[in-house]
Amino acid sequence: MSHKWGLVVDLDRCTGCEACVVACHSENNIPTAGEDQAARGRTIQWIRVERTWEGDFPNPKVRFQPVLCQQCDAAPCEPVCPTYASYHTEEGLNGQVYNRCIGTRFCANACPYTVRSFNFFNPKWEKPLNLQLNPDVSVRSVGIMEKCTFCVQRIKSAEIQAKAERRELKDGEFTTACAQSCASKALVFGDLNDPNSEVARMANSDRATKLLGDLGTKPNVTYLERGNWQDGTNS
Amino acid sequence: MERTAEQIEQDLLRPIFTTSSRYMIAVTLASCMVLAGVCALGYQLWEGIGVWGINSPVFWAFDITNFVFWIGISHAGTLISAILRLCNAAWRRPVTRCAEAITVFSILIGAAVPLFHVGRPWLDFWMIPYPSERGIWPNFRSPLAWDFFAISTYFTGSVTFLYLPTIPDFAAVRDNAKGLRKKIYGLLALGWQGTPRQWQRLEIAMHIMAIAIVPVAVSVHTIVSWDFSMTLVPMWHSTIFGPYFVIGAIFSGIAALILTMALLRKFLHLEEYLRPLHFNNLGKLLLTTSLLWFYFTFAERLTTWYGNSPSEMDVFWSSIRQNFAPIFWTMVVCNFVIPVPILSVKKFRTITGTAIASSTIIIGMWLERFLIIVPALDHKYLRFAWGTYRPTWVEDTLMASSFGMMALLYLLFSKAVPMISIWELKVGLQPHGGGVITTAPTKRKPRGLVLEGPLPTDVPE
Amino acid sequence: MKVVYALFADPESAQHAVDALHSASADLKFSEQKIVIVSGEPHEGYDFADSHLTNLPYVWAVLGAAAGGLCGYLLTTLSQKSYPIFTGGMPITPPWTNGIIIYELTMLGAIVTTLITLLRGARLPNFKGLIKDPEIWLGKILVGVADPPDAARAQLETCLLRAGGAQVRETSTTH
Amino acid sequence: MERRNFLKISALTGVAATLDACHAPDKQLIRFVQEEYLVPGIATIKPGICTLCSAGCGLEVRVMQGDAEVVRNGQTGIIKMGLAKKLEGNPRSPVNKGKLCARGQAGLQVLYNPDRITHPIKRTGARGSGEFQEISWDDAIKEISSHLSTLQTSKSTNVLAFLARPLRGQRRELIEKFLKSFGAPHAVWYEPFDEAVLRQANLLSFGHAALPTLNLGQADYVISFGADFLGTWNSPVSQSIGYGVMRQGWAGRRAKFVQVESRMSQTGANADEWIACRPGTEGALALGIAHVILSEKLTPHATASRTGAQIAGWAAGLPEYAPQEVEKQTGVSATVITRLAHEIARSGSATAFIGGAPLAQTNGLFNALAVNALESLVDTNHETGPILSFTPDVPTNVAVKPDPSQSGLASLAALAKSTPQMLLLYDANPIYSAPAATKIREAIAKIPYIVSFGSFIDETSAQADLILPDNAPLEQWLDGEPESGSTQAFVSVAPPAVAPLHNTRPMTDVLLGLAHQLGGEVAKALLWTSFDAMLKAAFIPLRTHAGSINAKTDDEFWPAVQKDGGWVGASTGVSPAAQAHSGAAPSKTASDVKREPEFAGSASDFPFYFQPYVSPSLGDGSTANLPWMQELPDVLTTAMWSSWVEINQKTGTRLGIQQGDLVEIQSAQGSLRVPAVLSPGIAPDLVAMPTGQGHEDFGRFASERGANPLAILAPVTEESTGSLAWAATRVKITRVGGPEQAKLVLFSGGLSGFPHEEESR
Repeated sequence: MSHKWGLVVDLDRCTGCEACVVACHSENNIPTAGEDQAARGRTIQWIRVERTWEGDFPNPKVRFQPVLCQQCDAAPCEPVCPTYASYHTEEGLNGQVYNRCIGTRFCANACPYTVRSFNFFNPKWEKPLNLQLNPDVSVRSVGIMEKCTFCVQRIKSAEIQAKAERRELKDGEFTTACAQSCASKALVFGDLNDPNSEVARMANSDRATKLLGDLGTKPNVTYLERGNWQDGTNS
Repeated sequence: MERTAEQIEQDLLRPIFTTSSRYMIAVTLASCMVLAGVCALGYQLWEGIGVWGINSPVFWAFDITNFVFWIGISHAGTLISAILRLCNAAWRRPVTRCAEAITVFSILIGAAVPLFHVGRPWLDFWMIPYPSERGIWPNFRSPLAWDFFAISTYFTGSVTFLYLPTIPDFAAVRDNAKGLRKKIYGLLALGWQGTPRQWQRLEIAMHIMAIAIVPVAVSVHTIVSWDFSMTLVPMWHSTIFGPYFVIGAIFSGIAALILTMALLRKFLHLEEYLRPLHFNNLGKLLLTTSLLWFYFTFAERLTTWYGNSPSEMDVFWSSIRQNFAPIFWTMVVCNFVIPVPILSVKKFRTITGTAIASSTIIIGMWLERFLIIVPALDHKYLRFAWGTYRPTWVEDTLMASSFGMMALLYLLFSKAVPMISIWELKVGLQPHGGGVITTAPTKRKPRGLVLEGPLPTDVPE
Repeated sequence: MKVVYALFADPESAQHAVDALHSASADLKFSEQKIVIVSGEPHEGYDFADSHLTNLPYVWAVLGAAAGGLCGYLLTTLSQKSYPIFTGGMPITPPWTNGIIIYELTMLGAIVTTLITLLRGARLPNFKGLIKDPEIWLGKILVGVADPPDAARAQLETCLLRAGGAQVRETSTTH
Repeated sequence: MERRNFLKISALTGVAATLDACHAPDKQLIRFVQEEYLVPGIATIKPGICTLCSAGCGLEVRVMQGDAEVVRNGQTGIIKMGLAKKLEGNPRSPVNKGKLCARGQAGLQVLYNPDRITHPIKRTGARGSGEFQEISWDDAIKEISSHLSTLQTSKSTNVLAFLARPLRGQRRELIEKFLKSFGAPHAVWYEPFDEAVLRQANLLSFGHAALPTLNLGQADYVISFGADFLGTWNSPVSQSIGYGVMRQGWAGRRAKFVQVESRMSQTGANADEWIACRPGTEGALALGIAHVILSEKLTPHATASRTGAQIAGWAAGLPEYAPQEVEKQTGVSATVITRLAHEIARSGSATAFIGGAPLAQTNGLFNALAVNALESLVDTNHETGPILSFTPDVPTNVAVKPDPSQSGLASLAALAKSTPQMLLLYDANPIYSAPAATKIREAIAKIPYIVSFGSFIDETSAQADLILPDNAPLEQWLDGEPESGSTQAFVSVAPPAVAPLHNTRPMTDVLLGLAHQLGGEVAKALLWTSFDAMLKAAFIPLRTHAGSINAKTDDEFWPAVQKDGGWVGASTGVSPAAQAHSGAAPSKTASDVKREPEFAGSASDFPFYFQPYVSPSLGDGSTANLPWMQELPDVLTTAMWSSWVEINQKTGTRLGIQQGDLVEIQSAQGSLRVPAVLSPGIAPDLVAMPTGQGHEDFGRFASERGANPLAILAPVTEESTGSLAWAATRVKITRVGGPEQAKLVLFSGGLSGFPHEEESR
C-alpha cells in the first residue's frame, strides 16, 4: 500500500514555543539570513508560527498557528513551474527538485500560503558552523526556491530501512523534525493511508479544518481548532 | 504641396547616407544608459538577484513590470499597422514602418527581462523543448512555457512583417549606394529587382501576414496576462485580465508610436510625410483606447468592490487608499484625466498635444503594470505573511536602461533603414492611391505627390 | 545575358510597350518569356503587372498552419504521455493548456510557410543576372527584352521608342 | 562545506527534493536519484545533557562522520571525526521525555560557534582591552598553580573566589570541595533570575527548598501567577508536555487555564482567561480567591493548615481579603475574583503556582507564600494525586543541591565587598547580567588576578588575565540533577558526544589537575585523576537502589547509566506536596514578611512600572551569540535580531509613540534607547522589555546589538532572601526618534496598522 504523508496541527496544544522552527533549521540546513537580510524580508523559514491578535486590553486574545507547506494535492505551485522543478510525488508530497529549479519564483507567487522561500544569495556558514550541516539534505545555492519537504530524507531512510528488513513501515516509527521536537504534541506526522495511524485518526476529528480550505488546494496538513472550556463539564 | 518621386527618394534616403552630430550625441547618450544597465546586470548576475528589492512575498516587481510593459508597447506596430493594412486605411503608409520597428525592438527588450530575472539565468535554455541526456523538458501546463511559445511566434511574425516590405527599399539603397554599403544592402535585398511577379507575391504575402499577426498579437498579451490570472492570488485570479491587458497593450503601444513619430518627424525632417493628419488619426485611436482602458479598470475595480471578498479587498484598499494610493491615482491621472481632454478636443489633437498625452500615458501604463503586480503579491491571503517592497538602485537602473536600449536600437535602425516605406508611399501617389483598380487609365502628368486627407491647413508648431 | 530596354515614364506607356513587344515577338523571333519588366513600385490595374495573380500562397499558408498545429499536438501530447509527471492534480495531457501551445505553433506554421512561399514565388534570394537601372527608383518603368536576336535589334528599338520610351539602353548584367 | 558532505549532498539532492518520479525509472524525466543510489548517512545516537537553561533536559545527539578542519598541536588540517548534527530530546529522560525546546536545539551552535576561544590565551593589553595572546596549556597551568600556591601560603581567608552560574551535581561538588580544601569561602553562584525567593517560600510552605514539579496532565484547572511555564520558567519542556495533555489529552475533558500577569507572556497568550493584575499584588489576589473559598466553604477540607499558617489571618478566613478589598489593591474586579474561586472549587483537580515577575518584587516572598497557600487549599484531588509536587531526592549523595539561603545577588554583593586576590570565573557573566548599580564591574576590576574558564569572550571574561577555554558541553563529561520536572528521582550523566574541536580542556579536569599540582589538603579532597572517574565514583552507589537500571556489577552498571544518559528512580515515592496538606508543623515560619510591594522611583517622576522579562530565545543573554536564536522571531512581536520595549497601544497613542519609533527608557539608575512595539497585551501603566541583547562584547552575533534592560534596574531586593527584585523599578519613556533611527526587525513586517484596521467601503 503506498503511503500518503500528512501532518496534523492541533492548535489547542500549540504553545507558540517555536521549537519546531529551530528543529527545522537544524534538520534541513536552513541558513540564517542575518540582520540586514532579515530586515528586507529574506529570512527562510519552512515552518513559521503565525500570531494573530484579537481584541484589546484588558481582554486581548492571541492565536498561534504554525504554517508550513500544506503539501496540497491540487497544489497551485506545481503546474506553474516551467521546468517541472515542483511536481507531485506518488506519496502525495510537493516535490521540489532543486537542481531543476531555474528560479522563476512563479511557484512562490502562486502559493496562497506564502510558504516557499527563495535563496536570494548563496547561503553562508561561518566556519565551523558549516559542520552542523546535515549531510542527508542538500544545501541550496543562490537562485533556488525551497520549502518544507516533510523531512523527505527521514521518510526515505525509514522506507529504505523497512525495505531492507522486508517489512511495512510502522506508524510513528519516524517523524519529521518539527513533530519530534514538539513538546505539547501539537504536531503529529504520519501516513494518512493507514486508517489506524494517529494522524489519520486526528485528521477525522470534528475540530479538523484546512487552512484556506475553500481555495480547493486539498492540503495534506490538517488544523484542529482550539477548544473551549465549558464551566463544569468535568465536575 | 507637392513632392516628386525624386524628392521622396532623397528625403527618405538622406538619413542613411548622411549623419548629423545631433545623431551622434543621441547615440552616445542612449549607449551610456545601456552601459549603465549592463553594469547593473553584471552586478546582479554576480551577486544574485538579492541585490534587487524583491523579497518574500513580493517575488516579482520591477522585473515583471518591465516585461509586461515592453511586451505591451510591442503591440504598437504589428497590430496597428496590420489592422490598418487590412482595412486599407490609405493614410497608414508613412506610419507602418516606424510602428513595426517599435514592435520588434520592444519584443526584444521585453523578452530579455524574464531571461535575466530568474534566479539562475544561465539555465534559461531549459525552457526550450529539446531532447537532452539531462532529461530536461518544459512543463506545457506552465504559463511561462506558453509565454515562451507565444513570444517566439510573435517575434518571428513581427520580424517577417517588418522585413518583407523593407526588401524593395533595401534594393533602392543598394542601387543608390557604392562599395561596402552596396554589398551589405545587396544581401539584405536578397536580389530584389522589382518584376511584376515579385511585387504581386510581396503584396499577397503582406496580406497573409497582416491576417496572421493580429490573432498572434492578441494571444501574446492574453497569455502574458495569464501569468497572473492562472494563480489564486487575490486580484490576479480574474477573467478580465486577457482583454484588459490587450487593450492596455494597444493603448501604450499607440502612445509609444505617436511619441516616436513626433521625434522622427523633428529629427529626420519628415514634416512633409508625418502630417498633423496622422497624429490626428492616431490621436483618435488613442482616445478610444484610453476610454476602453478606463472602462476595463473600472469594471475590474467595481466587481472586486461589489463582491467584497476579504482577501481581494485587502489588495483593493492597499492600492486605492493605503500605501499604494499615490501611485494608483497618478496612474489614473496619467492614463485618463490628462489624455482624454487633450485628445477629445480637435483643437488640442495636434502633434504637440498628442505627444504630451502619449508621454503621460507611457508613464501611466508602466505604473499600471506595477500596480497589477506588487500590491497583489504583498497582500496575499495570510496577513501574517504580508510584506512591503522598495526597489533598489539596481532595479531603477535596469528599468531606465531598458528605455535607453529602446532608444539606441531605434536610432541605429533609423540609420540603416528608410523609416518610411518608400515604395508603399509611391503607390500612394498613384491616381487610385493604390488598391482600387481603375480600368482605362487616363494620362496625367506631371505627377505630384498629394498626401491623402484634407489638404494641409498646417498648424504652426 | 544582356537586356535591350527602354525606360517609360508611366505605366500607360509601359503597357503600350509591353503590348507592342508581345505582338512583335513572333516576327522578331524572340519568345514572349524574354520580355522583361522592372519597376520601383507595384502597378496594380495594368495587365503587365497583374499577369501573376494567384491564390496559391493562401492555400500554402493554410496547409502550413495545419502542419504547425499537428506538430504542436504531437509535441505536447507525446512528450506528456511518455514522461507522465503530475502537477497540481491536473490530467497528464490537459487539453486546455496544450491547446495554447498548439494554437501558437499553428500560427507559427502559417507565418513560416508564408515566408517560404514568398521567397520561392518571388524567386528570392537570387543574386545572379539582376536587371538594374537606378532610374526605376525615380518612378521609371523598365521594359525590354533579354538576349534579343541581333537581327531583330533595330526593329526592337524602334518598337520601344514608338511605345514612348526614352532612348534605348542595353545592360550586360554581370556584376 | 566539506567535500565529502558535498558529494553526499549532491547525491541526495534528488531525495531532499523529490523522491521517485512516476512509474518506471527509465521513464523518469527529471534527473532523480534512483532508490539504489540513495545512501542516507549513518548516524549514531549519543546521550547528552542540555545546558542552555537550568531545567537539565536529557539530549540525544545525532552524530555522523564528517571532515572537520581542526588545529592539532599547531597544525591545521582536515580530519575525519564524529560531528554532532542534530539535538533531540532523550526519550528516557523523565523531564523532557524525548522533546526539546528551541533554545536547547541551538546547543549545536554553542559547539560550532565561530567565536569560541580555541586555545588558552593570556592578557597582553590593558584589562578589558580584549588584547590576548596564545599560551600553551602547560604554561597556563603552571602560572595558575604558582598563583594558587602563593595564595595558599598567605593565611588570610577569602583570598580565592569562585564565581559561577548556579550548578547542581558533581561539578558543583568538585568546585566546593576544591574551595573548601583550599580554605576559600563558598563559591558565588550567580544568575540574574535566580529562584531563591520561590525556594525559600516552598521551604516554608511545603518543607522543600526547591522548584515545584507540575503534573499538569492531570489538572482540570490551572491558575498561574506570572509563571511563564511554557516559555522560560522552571522546566518548560516538561510543563509543555503536561500542557498538551491537559488541553487535548483526555476525551471530553479540557482544563481551564488562567494566567495572572500584567504583561502577556507567551504562556499567557495560551490562557483561556488572561487577567491583568497590578504588579506586586498577585499574592493579594490569590488570598482574595482563598478568602471566597474559605468563607463560602467551597471545598470540603478547607484546611491548608501548614501552608496557611504562613499567612496571618488564615485561620480566621482572611478577613482582610474580601473581594472588594482585593479589587482595590489588584485592580481585578471582585466579581471576577468570586467567579474564579467558584470555578476552581468546582473543578476536579486544580492547581495554583507562582513564578517570574511576582517573585521579583520587594514583597516576592509574601506573594509566593500566598499562592502556595491557595495551592494547597485547592490542589486536593487524592485520586490523581496533587498537581504540584516535588521531584524526589536521589537516594545517594550523587546529587548536590544548592543551599536556598544563598541568593545570587547577596553573595555577589559579598564578593564585591571582600576583595579577593584571585577570581576563578566559570560560565557566569555578572558584569552584563547584574544591575550596574551593584558596582560589580568596579569590584571585579579591583581583583588582581582573574582566571576564566569561559568558552567565549564576554563582558566579564574580557576582564580576565588568563582564559582557559572550557570544552563545549557536548565535548565533555557532564552530570546533572534536574531540580524539577520529573515525578521520579532522576540524575543524568553523559560522556562526551564528540571529540573536542579545538585545543580546549574541560574546567573539571583542569581543576582536578590543579588540585594534584597543589597537593596537600586539596589533593586529598580531590583524588580523582579525571572528572569521569569522579562521576563514576559518585554514581556507582546508585546500583543497589531500585531504578531504571538493574545491573549485577558496577562494571555493568556504569556503562548502562552512560548509555541511558542517566538513572531514574523506580518509585515516585510519597509526593512531598501531599505532606503539605497533612498538618505537620512548618519547619520555620515566615515572621511577618512585607506584604505591600515597593518600587524604586516615584510614581510622579517615573510613571511606568518597568518589567524586564526573560527572552524565550536569548534567555538572560547567555544564548545571544547563537544565530538561530537571534533570528528566531519572538512569537508575540515577531521581532528578530533586535531588542524592543513593549508599550500598550493606547499609551503609545497618548505619548505619540508609533510602532517602531525609537523611545528612551529612563530609570533613576540610567537610561537606554530601544524601538517601541505597541501591543494590546500589556497594562497601560507598564512597559516591558526582553533580556538578552545589549552585549558590549559577546562575539559577532551578539555584540553591539540592542540594549540590556538589566543595566537600568535599581538594586532593590526581596529582604528575606536578598535576591534581586528585578520587577520593582519604575521608569519614564519618551519618544526620541522615528523608525529610521530605531532598528526594529520584524519577521511579520508587512502589517501597517497593528492590529490591522478594517477599511470601510
